[in-house]
Amino acid sequence: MINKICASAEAAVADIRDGSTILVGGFGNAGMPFDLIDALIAQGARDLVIVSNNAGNAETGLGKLLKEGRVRKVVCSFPRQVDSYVFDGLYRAGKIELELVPQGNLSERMRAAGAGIGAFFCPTGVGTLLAGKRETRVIDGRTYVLEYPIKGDFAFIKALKGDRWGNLIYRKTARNFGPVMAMAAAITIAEVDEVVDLGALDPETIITPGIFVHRVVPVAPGMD
Amino acid sequence: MINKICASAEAAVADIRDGSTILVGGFGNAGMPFDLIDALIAQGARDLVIVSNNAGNAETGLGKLLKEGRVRKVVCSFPRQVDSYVFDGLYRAGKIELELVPQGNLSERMRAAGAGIGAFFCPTGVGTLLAGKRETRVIDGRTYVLEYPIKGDFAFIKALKGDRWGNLIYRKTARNFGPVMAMAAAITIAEVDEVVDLGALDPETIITPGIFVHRVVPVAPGMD
Amino acid sequence: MVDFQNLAKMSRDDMAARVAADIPDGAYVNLGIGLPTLVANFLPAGREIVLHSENGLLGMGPAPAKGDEDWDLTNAGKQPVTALPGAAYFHHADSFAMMRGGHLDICVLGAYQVSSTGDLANWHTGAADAIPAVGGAMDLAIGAKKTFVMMEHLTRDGQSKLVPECSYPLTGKACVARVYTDLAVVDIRPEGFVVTHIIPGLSFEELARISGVTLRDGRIGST
Amino acid sequence: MVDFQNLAKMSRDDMAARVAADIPDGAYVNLGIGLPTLVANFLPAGREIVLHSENGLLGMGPAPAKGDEDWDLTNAGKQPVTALPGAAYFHHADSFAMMRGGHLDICVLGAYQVSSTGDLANWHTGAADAIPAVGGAMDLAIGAKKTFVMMEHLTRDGQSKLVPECSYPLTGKACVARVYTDLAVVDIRPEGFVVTHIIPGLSFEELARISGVTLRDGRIGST
Repeated sequence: MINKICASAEAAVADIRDGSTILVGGFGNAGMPFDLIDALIAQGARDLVIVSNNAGNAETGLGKLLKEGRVRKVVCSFPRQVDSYVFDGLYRAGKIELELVPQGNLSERMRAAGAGIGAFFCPTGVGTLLAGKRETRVIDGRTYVLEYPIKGDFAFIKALKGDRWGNLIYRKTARNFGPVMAMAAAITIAEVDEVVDLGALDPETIITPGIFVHRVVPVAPGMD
Repeated sequence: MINKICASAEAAVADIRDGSTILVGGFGNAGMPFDLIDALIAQGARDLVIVSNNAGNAETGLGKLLKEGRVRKVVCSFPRQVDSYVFDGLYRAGKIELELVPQGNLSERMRAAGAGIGAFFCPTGVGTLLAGKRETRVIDGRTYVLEYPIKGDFAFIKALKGDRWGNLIYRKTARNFGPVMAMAAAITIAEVDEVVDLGALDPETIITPGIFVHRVVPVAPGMD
Repeated sequence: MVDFQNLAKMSRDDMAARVAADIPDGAYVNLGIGLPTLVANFLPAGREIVLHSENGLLGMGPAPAKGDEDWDLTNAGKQPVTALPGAAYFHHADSFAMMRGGHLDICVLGAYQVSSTGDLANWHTGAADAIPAVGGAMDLAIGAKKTFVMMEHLTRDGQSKLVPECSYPLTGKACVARVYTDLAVVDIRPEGFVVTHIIPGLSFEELARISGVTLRDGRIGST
Repeated sequence: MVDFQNLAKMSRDDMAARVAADIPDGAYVNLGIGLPTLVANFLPAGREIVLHSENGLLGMGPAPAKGDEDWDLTNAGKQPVTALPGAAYFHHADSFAMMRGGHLDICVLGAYQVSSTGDLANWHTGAADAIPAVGGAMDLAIGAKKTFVMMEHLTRDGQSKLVPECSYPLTGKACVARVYTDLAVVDIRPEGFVVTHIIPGLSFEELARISGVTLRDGRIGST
């Protein structure tokens, strides 16, 4: 029988090793898997690469993980927030590496990882600092830059409901990076507000089919 | 006010010119936009390029369009069906061009068109006849072949319900190519079993957001 | 000599209203964070304009009433918004496919500089100690059918933000179609900056001098 | 000399049952059209195996009862199927992302030929007048974590379908992990064809002679 439900966030993150690349969902706090991040903080893995849209708010979630000095590198589109002082301080002190990626490239590169694409010619960032020394090519009169997939050892995402096969639905714009990160990681862990019976989710409305999800952790809704 | 509802299939296809490339949804008969194809047959455009998974069944739908000699080229993954005798005859007589594309490349190339990707390194077809003389590249030890987008002047798709903004939901595996083709065409025309009021579709469960859809044609369900 | 202090410069709301007036019925539009967000407050009555938010929403509505905030329903600036009837949610790759695939009609962005070839600089001052952040700006700049810029005409210390060539790091090359400032509306055309509107009290010559770049007069009635 | 006519060759159902027995609990599996479709009838009780259909379904169930067919719910062979509790529908690009992105554990395909390096030929005989058709075969061949082939060992005129090098056009290179025939089960390993099972009444030497290719004996207890 397939049963992807984990008893706890602690159990779900127990096998994460030092040096892992972890894709972390959320756009600001919406869709941020706080319980999984807290479990990771308790778990102790270090030297992590975090791929997420932002670089943490205040001293919760990613901000706390950063503050504890556990992150070697952040791959994100928008580290600078009103309350991203933990990242800002580490960055200015040269204590953390930053790979800044346009938001669309971030999502498309993870989708490419999930879809088996080796690399793709991308219209965003051409002629900018962020294209760096990447290969470019003119196709049909337009210049593109070659971008490579971003794969995760793990993905941490947050969904509204999940079942024991790992099927997920999300809530409003908290969906954001969840479905894309789920595709792009070797092991995807979803925290959900509610575990429902198999068959309770309408097959027409499942957003992330269970094949992309390996562990489902029920968390107390609204406890973040 | 936005109102993408067309009075008839005839009105929806009236501006299709000779030589157009039309993406036609459906996998076999499931999701096949028969009313739009019939309207196109009546409309008269010739020298068409049809991109679809199959090349018509018997003498209905695409089979009929082919029989009337209106198609210059078919781009598809699986022309050969038990009842694809119209295509088979044209092909053997050298009266139609065939670009055979692996099914995953067909869908991914249309997605690329819809997502602004200039080209992508693809794992499918490497070392086969269908890779032809395409550029190849080894990335991380694996060989890929470079594939380009497939764009349509029009897409014909079939959905279950649509609203005046063009939002669509589908039915079961009749969804198939619909959402991908909707992204990939300059003008996407959806035939739907039912037009519903704006707001009647749950925003969580809309599969094709209206931005990808330009015309919605109500058709009689089950009349195919 | 123009009395710059007493000029009837457009307010931020005036600028937003002018941008809004140029958005046609039925347009799909993304409003960047900052100044462009104001445009939503001035969309003309009788036009149905569908707002896109990069974090996965089409059909974005106004801010909720106080107390009705839902923190799972936010805009690109992470502020609570609402969803109109007809709205749809989708994931990030689909959202950026809408931008990058050329499906949006218009996006409106703030800027540090716009060049005469339509290059845009709006993400990074290049300062050594700045924390760089780009978000969706580069995707929006090159993705929408038309990119509009909304910005003050001059920096705080009086430098023109219309430039022959951007000195700040670029967001996108040759991507800006039109610039709305507090002094003028300026199209970017193959021939360069073309002024289509100037605020009352400011002459074309004065605008050109302030701007410090070659301007062409494209106002209706000008020759 | 083996009495080939009277050999207890595996039936198509026997082959399907043997493949099914090797699919572990919890596996995500795609069964190609034709012979592999039979595997669905023999999935071992007590294992939960999720079937993927390329046309946009995970959690495919058995054929519906006569009269209950829904022609909007079909498999890759366009035959009516059902959806199990836990099933999900998705579009073609997502469906092929599942294959091409390496998310399926196993796919089972028919074949004309399999080479000793695991090359697969199953889409085209190369005959001049044939209508070529590939469908999802090339995507499946290279996408799943393991590709199994199910085929008769010999062609109708007695030619081995295990070959040093495919003479038919390839579906994929170095993609086959294991071949189930009516005579044997043969793994493809770095050292070539390795036989792990032979039907009763047929010796390894006889199988090797019939196959006309170099085989290694990898049966438990063989040396």
